[in-house]
Amino acid sequence: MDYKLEELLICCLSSKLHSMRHIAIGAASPIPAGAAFMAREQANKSMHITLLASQKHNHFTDGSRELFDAAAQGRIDAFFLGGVQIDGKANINLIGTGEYPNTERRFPGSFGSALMYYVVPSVFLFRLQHNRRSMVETVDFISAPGFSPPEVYRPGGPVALITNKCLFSVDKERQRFRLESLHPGVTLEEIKDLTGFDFDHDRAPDITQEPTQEQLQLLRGIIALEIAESYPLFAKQTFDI
Amino acid sequence: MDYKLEELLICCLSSKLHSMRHIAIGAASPIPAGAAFMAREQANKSMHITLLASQKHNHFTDGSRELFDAAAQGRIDAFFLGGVQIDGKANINLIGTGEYPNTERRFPGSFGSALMYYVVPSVFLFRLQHNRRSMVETVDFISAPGFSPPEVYRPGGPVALITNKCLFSVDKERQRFRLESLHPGVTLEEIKDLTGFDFDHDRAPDITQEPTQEQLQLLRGIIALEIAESYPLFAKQTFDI
Amino acid sequence: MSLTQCTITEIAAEVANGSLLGVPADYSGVPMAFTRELIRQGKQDLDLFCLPQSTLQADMLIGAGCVRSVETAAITLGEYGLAPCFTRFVQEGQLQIKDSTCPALHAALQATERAVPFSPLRGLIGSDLVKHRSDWQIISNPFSDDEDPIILIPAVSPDVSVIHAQKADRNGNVWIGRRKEVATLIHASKKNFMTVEEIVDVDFYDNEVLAAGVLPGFYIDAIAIAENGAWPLALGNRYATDETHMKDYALRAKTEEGFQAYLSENLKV
Amino acid sequence: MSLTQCTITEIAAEVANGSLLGVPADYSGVPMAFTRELIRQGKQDLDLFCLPQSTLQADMLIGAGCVRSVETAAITLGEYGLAPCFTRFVQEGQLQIKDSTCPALHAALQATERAVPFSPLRGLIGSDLVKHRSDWQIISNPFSDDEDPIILIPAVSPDVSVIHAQKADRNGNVWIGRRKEVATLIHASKKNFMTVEEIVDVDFYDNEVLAAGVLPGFYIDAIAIAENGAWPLALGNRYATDETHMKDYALRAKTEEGFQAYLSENLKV
Repeated sequence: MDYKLEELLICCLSSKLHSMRHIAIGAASPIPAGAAFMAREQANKSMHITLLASQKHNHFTDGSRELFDAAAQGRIDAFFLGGVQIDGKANINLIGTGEYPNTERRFPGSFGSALMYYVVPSVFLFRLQHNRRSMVETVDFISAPGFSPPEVYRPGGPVALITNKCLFSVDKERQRFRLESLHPGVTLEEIKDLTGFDFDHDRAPDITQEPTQEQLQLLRGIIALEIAESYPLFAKQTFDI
Repeated sequence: MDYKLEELLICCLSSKLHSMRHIAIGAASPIPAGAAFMAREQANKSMHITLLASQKHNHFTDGSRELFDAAAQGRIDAFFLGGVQIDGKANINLIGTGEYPNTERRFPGSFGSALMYYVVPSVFLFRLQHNRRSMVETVDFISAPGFSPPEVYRPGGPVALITNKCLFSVDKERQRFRLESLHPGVTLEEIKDLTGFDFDHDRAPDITQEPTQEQLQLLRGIIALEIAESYPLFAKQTFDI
Repeated sequence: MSLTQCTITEIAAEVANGSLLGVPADYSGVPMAFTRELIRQGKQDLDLFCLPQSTLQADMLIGAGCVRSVETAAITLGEYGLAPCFTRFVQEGQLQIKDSTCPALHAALQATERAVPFSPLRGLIGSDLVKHRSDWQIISNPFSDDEDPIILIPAVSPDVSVIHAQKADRNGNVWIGRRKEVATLIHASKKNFMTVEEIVDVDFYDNEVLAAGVLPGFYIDAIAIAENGAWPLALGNRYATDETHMKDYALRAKTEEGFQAYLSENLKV
Repeated sequence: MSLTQCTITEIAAEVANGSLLGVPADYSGVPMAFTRELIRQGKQDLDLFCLPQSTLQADMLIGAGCVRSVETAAITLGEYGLAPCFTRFVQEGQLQIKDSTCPALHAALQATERAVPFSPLRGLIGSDLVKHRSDWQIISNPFSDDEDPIILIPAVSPDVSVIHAQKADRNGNVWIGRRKEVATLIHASKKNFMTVEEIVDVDFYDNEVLAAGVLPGFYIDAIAIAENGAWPLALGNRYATDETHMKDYALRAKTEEGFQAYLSENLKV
């Protein structure tokens, strides 16, 4: 079957979202948006999806603080965070590389990560460039930490990390990533080469399930249109609409 | 000239409000409402009046906390507070008489007084039954204190007390009331008899200025109609509309 | 998101004895039909949290013996006078009263809204309210070099809040207009139910002008239709207070017997 | 209450060098016409407070040398890529950056909104953001018996905030719809100006549905008309982002020369 990497990632993420009641998706997150729409179509019609970049899919009426308030109230089950760097302790860096504050390479900033990562029960990390510059042993700047000591209020945290090469799950006890599946065509050796941190894995890891025909039809049809409302450039590149 | 006590009080209060930019008026305050409308008509057309009991004259859109927020921000220049008891230190009691909590006579409660009295620069106290049960040496319960020690954040506080018998001003230095004027027909002796606290006064106090013909016309015309929107029973009794 | 419709009977059944019940002010949409159903169901030991005050709703619940405690800035019938049952119960020592002040009640819910354990608040220091509130704390402002005492109000989260509004849409969103304190109460409560005059077959979000006054449906567990659901109180500019009824209530509820007679007449289905 | 009308030139003149300027997010109505006027007037040493992030507005002000410091959760052109001047200035050490996170920026203004010296906030502990913010404090939650560290964010009050909106009415009230963060910023600021697409000869309060989305005029010092005042950014559902222009900007502003050429073309009156 012919599909794009983005389509694989959307379908892979989507399978983790079936039980969510309310999923929120921040700026610059077209793949998570697609995954949420897919999960709603396939598994849970009453799921509520908040797309912050959208007008149609954003029901907040109390201003832009309402996302953070609702998340802190425990009303948002899943959220997605990227990272310029992500390290083996699931710390994320959205600020830049090099020494702070005059980083060598500066990125936009930490956005809401320093609250959302703490309070949303299921935070999915994503990074489409899996290499040793992004998957590092220790991030140069912790926008938000992966784990917190027991005295810190933290009902939420990371549950998975998806990249262009593989899917990691998060072992909360061991505070480590575990390789869950390799995307089709990727080898364990390749992941080890591309990853700056240690992770757990089976000797022969699973392969990420490929999108089904039904999924691709949904994706290229109604879901592509939903995505296009908020992410027109992405939709054009990926779905040619 | 023939006028009612309520009309005298409205006109008397009104003269103190000419310089206010924004006056807010709480529940159960038809006389302050009339005074504010009069001041706007006579002195300051750009004055903003917030009547909480009104829909038309209430421009708040952030819920009922906005009054308190706007007051704390210093955006409300004048407010009015009643009191079951008011004492010589300008302490007000809106809770009831007797020992708290099972007061002998219970009244509704302290409303917003325990913030408003601290933050609004000009708070006018009013009480239409001037007698030794309401004007006491020491209140049975301090809903909000008249004065605060210097370390307490307090940009606002009382500036005057108007009753059915007289007008007191507040001497902030001495933290005492000063008799400003006697309502027509009232004597200093009568005030002394009816007042449970000590106050300063001239040997021959002024007489409260009577409403002018112009004021009565305004009051019984457009202002009565404005008052009636929020206080229909009061408007009926006072203006027969 | 979709509408979950229910009945007033079902909403009242969700209010367990001993619950902390969120209670709106007279201007916020008072669910009086639901309140009468609570009394019919013989609820006990309710704790009321008023935002920031209550009128007939608290007074009737108190008079009917449903209430253990009330946290409020005031209870009053407004132009119709003192709240007769509240006054009688407090004077007779039959009601636990947690006297507060409007901004403190807002602050307690705003803390829960942001899921923080407290909100600081100005004012209050030197008020006797503080003496009787062991749950409030005074700290020294840590950002000031000078002595600067400030009150911290702890977060409060009602177990259930119920509000009456004009309209819900087919997807369970409710139009509350300018009455944003309703949103604060709902955000801060563990369970939320609304009663509405009507459910209309539109999506409020299709119109940005309407959307500005909407409470999103995902905060609301279920919605019941209750025509004239605020009666005898007013509802926005949809209907006015039933003045005759309120005067009658204010008079009759002054005595226990009068109140009971009022109840038996007005609790009929 | 009445409308005080002015011009963009007058608004910019009210922004003194060294002011703390409130800056809205891309979805809140960015006053780009005003921003270009600030650059024309050669403002210096502005401190920007972004609620909670900024886009072209901060980037242009930074590139034009108007800015001393920025407090923000992010500066980005969104789908058009990194904010080129911001990135360059930070990397070259020419800009003081106070990195924050969205809810902390809201919390700082909400403290001012309630006139309290700080707001508590969850999260943040263990983030390197805290290391670089000596103005934030960690205290032990006084309501907890267990160890429970919590961050206090101090109140911030911008000297001036300027927002662009669709409409004002004849009495100076502005319709902001669901964009309530605009209200938070305005409530917390010492002076406030709005630019609007048009002033309409009605009173928004005559219609309760409109009223639900209104920012009351008494918070606003003056209002200027600026047609297409958010261009090249979008304004609600009134007009979309000028994509060609944004792509062009993102490309040209990558170099100092390219940015200066862009400026000289786009600052013409």
